[in-house]
Amino acid sequence: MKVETKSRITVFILAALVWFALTDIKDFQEVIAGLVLAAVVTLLAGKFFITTTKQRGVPHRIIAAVRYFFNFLWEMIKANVHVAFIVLHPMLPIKPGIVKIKTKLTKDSAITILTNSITLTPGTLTVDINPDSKEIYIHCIEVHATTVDENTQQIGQRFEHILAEVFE
Amino acid sequence: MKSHDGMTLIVKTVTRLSVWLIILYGLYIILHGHLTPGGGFGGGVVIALAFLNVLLAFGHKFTGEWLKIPLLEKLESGSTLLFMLVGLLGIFYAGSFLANYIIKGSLYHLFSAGTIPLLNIIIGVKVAMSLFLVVWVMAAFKIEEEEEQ
Amino acid sequence: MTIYLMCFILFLVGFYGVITKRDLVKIILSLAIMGYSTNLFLIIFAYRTGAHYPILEKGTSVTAMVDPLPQALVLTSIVIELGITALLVALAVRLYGKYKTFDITKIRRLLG
Amino acid sequence: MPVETWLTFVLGIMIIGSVVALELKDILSAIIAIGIVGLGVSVAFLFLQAPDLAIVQFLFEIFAIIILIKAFIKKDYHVETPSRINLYLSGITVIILVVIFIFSIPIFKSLPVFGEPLMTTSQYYLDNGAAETGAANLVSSIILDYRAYDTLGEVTVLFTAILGALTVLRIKSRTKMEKR
Repeated sequence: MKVETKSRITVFILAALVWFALTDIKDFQEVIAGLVLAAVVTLLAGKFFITTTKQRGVPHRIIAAVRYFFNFLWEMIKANVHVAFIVLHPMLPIKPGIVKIKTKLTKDSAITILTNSITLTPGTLTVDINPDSKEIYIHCIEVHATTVDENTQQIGQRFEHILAEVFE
Repeated sequence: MKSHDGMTLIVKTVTRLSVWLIILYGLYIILHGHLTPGGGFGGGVVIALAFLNVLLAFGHKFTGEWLKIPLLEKLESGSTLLFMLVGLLGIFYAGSFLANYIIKGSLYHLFSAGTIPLLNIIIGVKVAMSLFLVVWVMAAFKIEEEEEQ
Repeated sequence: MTIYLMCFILFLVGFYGVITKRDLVKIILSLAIMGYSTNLFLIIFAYRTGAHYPILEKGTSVTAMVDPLPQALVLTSIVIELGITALLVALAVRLYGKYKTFDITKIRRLLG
Repeated sequence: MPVETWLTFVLGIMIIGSVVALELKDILSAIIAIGIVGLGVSVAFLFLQAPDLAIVQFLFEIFAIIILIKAFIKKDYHVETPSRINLYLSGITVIILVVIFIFSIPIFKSLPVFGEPLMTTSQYYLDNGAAETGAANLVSSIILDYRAYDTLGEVTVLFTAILGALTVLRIKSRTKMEKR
């Protein structure tokens, strides 16, 4: 199956589901209108949704996504405690700076989720991204390492390996 | 990267994944204009904002290939004509201009209120197209200016 | 009564901007302010104390409703205002492209 | 709390926002301050039981801000300090406007009190609107059924305004034509 067809079918199903969630499903008029409008949306904006093919099957990816969610929550709690410790510390031991990390992810959505996760965890903030060389610039509240590889190990690797299973 | 080539990868990805949802919501507001708050004006702006989202995120060239601007211009002028046509049909069927000549249906259902949903759709198309075209032409004007300098 | 007067103050602020400002952008903004105050005044004028919004709902019967006629008029007025703002912005951008300034006194002088 | 208190509060914020928008030197701050006024109008519509208008005002305000920012933000915009004559003229204008305001108070006193409108025509629409047009939203039944002719005029005005904007932006200036 071509990627565009797959994308359009996915958008059609999702649009119909959203429409049924918005309206009363017992009314047959709403169902007809929902199907027609889902078709309109599919024709108009259906081809953007999926642009690349994934290697693994859908169930495996869903399980990986759930695992990623809990992993992300755990990292978030750790980072929150860390930043709270820094803020409450009387000496305020911060060492801010901008670091560069490299990522091995290739898909756009994976990079987007990675950068958003880095921004959401307290203490780190994505500043800019270079899509050609896969480099992400991050503002850190506490810089430990100076080389690119060490920073990648500390900041990026936490999320990267599960994201690779979800999206690659 | 030039300014009219769009924004970073993150903005592009989020736009790509969410534009269908915004358009669907705009259509929902237009179609339920006679039952809930909203209607052609509000829903039209939502659709125009969805197109504008793509224009800001992906840049001028990509949007031009996606949306077929001459078709939008024809829709923009055509919807005014269509509004008048619906009104003129009222003369033949009910005796006065813009009379409500379609069967009313029962209250609180989607297919009710005669010509009102029809006119709502026409107004929604009109508002969406005209507002998007203004921003489109403004962006084109800006690019021309930059190229001259 | 106080609300009517405050609405009128808002209108007068816009009026002040149209008269005294020499800047095209500020004049467009003042016109927008005048439009807002007029719309708001019409709706304030239509309000009935303790009334319901003019949309019927399934299963409820409401006797007192707000006046829907000014609401319909203001709905069209808002749209026209945006169209006029777009037209004025287009004119201002054009004038800037020709004279490289937003100052209307200078534009008048350049016209000769 | 009664509606009047909330409305007074919102209107106070809007007046402050409009004065700030007119007096600020920076263009981006001025446009954001005009956003305060427009969104304040939207909130006031919600308090006044007009959800239709609140939605439309909110969306159109956002669109207007986008247009203004997109058009004006990259121009090298600087405001010259006004000369002394201009300051005197603004002072005189303020005095005249205050005088107008004081003299207009009796007119506002003669209007119906807030909360008790006359509603001579619209009572008919409220009583018979749902039965005659079949629409639950009575505002929509007025703009598209009872007063659809007004809406046709409005669509024409919008069409003309947008056409004017498109024409003004697309026309090539004379100097550019000569260059080519």
